[in-house]
Amino acid sequence: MINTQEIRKQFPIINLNINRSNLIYFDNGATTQNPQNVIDTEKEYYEKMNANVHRGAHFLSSHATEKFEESRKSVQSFINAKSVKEIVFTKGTTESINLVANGFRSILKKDDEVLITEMEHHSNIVPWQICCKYAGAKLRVVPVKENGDLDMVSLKSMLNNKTKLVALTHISNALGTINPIEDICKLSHSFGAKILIDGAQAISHIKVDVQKLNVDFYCFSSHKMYGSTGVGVLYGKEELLNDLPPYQSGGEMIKDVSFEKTTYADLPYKFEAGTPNIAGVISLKSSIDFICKIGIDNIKNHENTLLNYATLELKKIKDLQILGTSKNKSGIISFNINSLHAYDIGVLLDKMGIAIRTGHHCAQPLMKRFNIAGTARISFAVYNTKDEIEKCIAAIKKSKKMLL
Amino acid sequence: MINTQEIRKQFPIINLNINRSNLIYFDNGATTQNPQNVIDTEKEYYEKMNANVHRGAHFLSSHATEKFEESRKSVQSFINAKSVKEIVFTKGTTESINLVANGFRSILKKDDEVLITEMEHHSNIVPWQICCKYAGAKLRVVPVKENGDLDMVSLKSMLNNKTKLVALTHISNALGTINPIEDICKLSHSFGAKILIDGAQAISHIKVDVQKLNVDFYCFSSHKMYGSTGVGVLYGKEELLNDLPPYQSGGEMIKDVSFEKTTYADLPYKFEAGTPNIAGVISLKSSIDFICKIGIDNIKNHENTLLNYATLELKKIKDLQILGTSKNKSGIISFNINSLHAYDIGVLLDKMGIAIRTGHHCAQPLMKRFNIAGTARISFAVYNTKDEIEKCIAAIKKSKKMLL
Amino acid sequence: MKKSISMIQSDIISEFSMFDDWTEKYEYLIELGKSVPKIKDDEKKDENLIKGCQSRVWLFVEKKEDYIIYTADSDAIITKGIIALLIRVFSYQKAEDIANSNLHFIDKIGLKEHLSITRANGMLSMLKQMKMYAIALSKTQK
Amino acid sequence: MKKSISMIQSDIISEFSMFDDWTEKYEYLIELGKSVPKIKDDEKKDENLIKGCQSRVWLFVEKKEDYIIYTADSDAIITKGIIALLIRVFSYQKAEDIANSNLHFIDKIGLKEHLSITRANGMLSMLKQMKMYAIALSKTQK
Ligand SMILES: Cc1ncc(COP(=O)(O)O)c(C=O)c1O
Ligand SMILES: Cc1ncc(COP(=O)(O)O)c(C=O)c1O
Repeated sequence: MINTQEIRKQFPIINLNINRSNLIYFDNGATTQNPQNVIDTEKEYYEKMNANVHRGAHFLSSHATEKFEESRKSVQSFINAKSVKEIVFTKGTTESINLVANGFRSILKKDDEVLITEMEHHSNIVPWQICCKYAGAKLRVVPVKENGDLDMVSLKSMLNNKTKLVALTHISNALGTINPIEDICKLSHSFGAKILIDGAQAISHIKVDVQKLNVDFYCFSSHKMYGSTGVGVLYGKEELLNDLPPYQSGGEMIKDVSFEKTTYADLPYKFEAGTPNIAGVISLKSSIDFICKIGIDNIKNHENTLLNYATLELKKIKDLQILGTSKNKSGIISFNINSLHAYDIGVLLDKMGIAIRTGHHCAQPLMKRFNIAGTARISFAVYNTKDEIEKCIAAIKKSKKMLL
Repeated sequence: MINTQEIRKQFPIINLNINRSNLIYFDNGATTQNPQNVIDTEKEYYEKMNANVHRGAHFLSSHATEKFEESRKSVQSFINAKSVKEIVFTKGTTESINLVANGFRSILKKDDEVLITEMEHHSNIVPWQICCKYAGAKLRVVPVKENGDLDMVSLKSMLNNKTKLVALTHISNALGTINPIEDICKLSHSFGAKILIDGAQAISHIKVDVQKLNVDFYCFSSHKMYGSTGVGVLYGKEELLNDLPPYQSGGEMIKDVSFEKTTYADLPYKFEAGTPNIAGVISLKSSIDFICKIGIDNIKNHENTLLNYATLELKKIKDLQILGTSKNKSGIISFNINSLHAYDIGVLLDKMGIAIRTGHHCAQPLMKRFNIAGTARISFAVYNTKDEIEKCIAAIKKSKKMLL
Repeated sequence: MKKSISMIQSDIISEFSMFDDWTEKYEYLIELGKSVPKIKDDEKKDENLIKGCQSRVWLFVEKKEDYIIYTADSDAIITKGIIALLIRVFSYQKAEDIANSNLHFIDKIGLKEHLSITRANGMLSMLKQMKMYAIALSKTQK
Repeated sequence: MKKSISMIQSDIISEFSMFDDWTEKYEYLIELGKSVPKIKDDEKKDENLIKGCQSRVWLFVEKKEDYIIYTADSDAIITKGIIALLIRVFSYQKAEDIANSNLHFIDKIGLKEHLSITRANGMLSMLKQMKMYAIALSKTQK
């Protein structure tokens, strides 16, 4: 068990007064809050060691570089990658996916196929649309079942030896569904397809072991794991990253530049052009420390308890439908109340100091699949409590009454 | 005149003890230090308003979005752009240039020409090499004169109606040369060529008025203007940005996504895929406030005084050669002492608590042009003082004695 | 004669000043929203759609003699409530008056957040659109 | 007989403990650097080059009987000084001993920063290269 009260004390924003009550923050799927140790690391960076990395002979620069690379090591061990060379820092999940999709433009041939799913976030759709269009490849979409599970039968039937890449989310940000990644990896690999996982919603909620899952690429964002905005990670198997052409170019990612011929640096620097988000990367280690101190499995259990409790209570509300009822779910609940617009619910909850997300959750195709404009979404993090859920349920009931 | 002592008090790192003396930070060309108001803004963001932008109905998200867009307004007025639509947030100068170079892949035709110069940073070379290779266009390089000035005669003779783009730096990070951008814009435009300026070294040192200069694109980084790492700006004229294809794709930059057809959001969002560096962008306004409170012309004059004084003193050291002696220089001094390796000088200065940069400054072609491996570089910011220069000169003399 | 824009704004402000808490205010807004006549679905054309990330707004403008008449609808009821207020202020006013108006009541009655640049709803765009149309008309009239 | 790696390390540590300040230490390093025999320019081939962002290092390895002999050069004198120390410790040792050695003297004499991952010089790569070569050799010998 975890000590939620102790954990909550570490989050300054949780004790913030919004609209005259304490903030109840249930929009963790969008971004998580940062504990004091992460905030302090950023601050200390600027107060004590701010310097450009990888280039300088002076003390500050060496120190910043060391801290920067320590963070890479920390990410490596957090996701159990084989080598630090497999950890590329980007500005977010979206950029990580774009980096790979851009590289696949020159890897894919005409009539090759890329599989995505109906439950993807726009960030794992549009890059592949552009990539496939460019390469003359075909983008195919694995359907989602009524309960929010991926349709595994369809997936199997759609895989074939033209499939070069399968790109899907570990956990759906709109449904909460946890996809069976290990199985899908095996399946995909059996057809010779590579696999990229959008781990944005998984990384701070369940254990991610890239070697055990045997994924080829894994993408996530620091701001969804109690860390800073503007930092992401691309994990890729070393040999695959080696085969991928460079993405952005400029300082840092080169070995030698001349007007005749430019050669690129080794991994991971080949993909890290320009001055990175140094403060953000360094504080990512503090985020990982925070998570590991509590233990990812403890976080998972805690959020699971919240999920079960909230689901039970929500179901008691008449005319409330939950979208996504997979047996294998993470702490995300999407719902609608009959004809009420999610936005109206969101506005009223906000008035009561409860932050939830409403809308299409950057998953318009999924909304279309379920024939809805959007949903109201509650999503949990380690600092949330049963008490907050109770307040939220009461607030939903009050909103419903006001709106009907 | 400015009150340097007052200004210095605002920079926590300046009073840091490195190697037992106060830090003398002369590596401002690489990155500048942040004043307390910028550090506090970042901290406050995470403590009081952290939320994803542009999407939420709740208070935190609205508040963060407002602050985020205020920052865009602040950048707009700082560089005197016509509209906030012309201000795109990126992760740095390097990404800003890559964004445009990527777009030009589909704009350039075979045999079109792109002009860059011999004094460019790798970030303004490699993206154009890749872009030209891709489009079958020709990359031509304007030479630099012995004193570090751009060879304007050559530039004129190289411009022709095949020239589609001129990409050059406002201020050379290795030489300090300030290029006559307004003239070069006029020239380039008279041939129908567009012009992109790498403003990384200019933005916090001289007044930049994009309308007066009449540049088409202007790129810079927050971390070189007393701001956070991981934030950059791309300014582009509205009609040109409209014509440029989107760069990264995903959340935020779309209008509508379906598997059949995806349409993109309006400027500037079309170019801002994924969750941005929200804290960094918001604190950029504090950096601009800091600069504007002192006044950019006052900063320029102060740095100019330092430049003149340091140049005078350095010239007194026997066998010391200054690289870059243009009449129109910014506060950057590159030098070598006969056969001594710049790295050795850098290491010894560091031991005396003085941070300078040594090496090729990501400008290998320029180093080749002058037939050297690298230089030692001193670069100034508003918090530097004459007293620091005196200490530095003494330290250089001591290093020279030790090494010879 | 129809009241002036600033008079209507004052009316609204004093009406809202009577609410004791946010609940009453929003209940009133919701009621207002329900009272806005619905636009038929087949009239909700794309060219009239003002799109926000969250709620959608359809805006129609017509001119009768010297006056501009706005009609609008939204799929969210609170958005409709605010729309009702905007229409009450602007509809049946002269283009010039709308163009020159200074809209402060939204702020005064504590609904500013709904007009923020968050793109979460279409309200700000709607307001801009209403004004732009009036500005365009007031210019062509001269 | 040549001293063992750990004995040489102890020697160096005690030598350095006599310096009063950084100036003396670096003066000594610079002297050491100057004493390293230069490698002729035409022997500095690319395959022997270990490239850092700042100073370059050329490393040569040969085997004489059971012993490994390192030769190295750099364009920066302080780098050469540290190279001299590394060669003093490793050269004329057995591959196995090098492979199993625990290099702590650099840290103890306060030169750790020169071996950081900053890529600013080629030192760390050089050290890795020296060890890797020895590891490879010690394995093939068995
Ligand atoms: C002239 C110039 N251009 C581009 C850059 C690259 O900027 P960044 O690393 O912030 O992308 C730099 C900074 O090193 C620079 O000095
Ligand atoms: C499943 C999923 N994928 C991708 C993203 C995009 O992440 P980012 O905005 O950090 O690039 C998100 C976050 O909204 C997400 O939930």
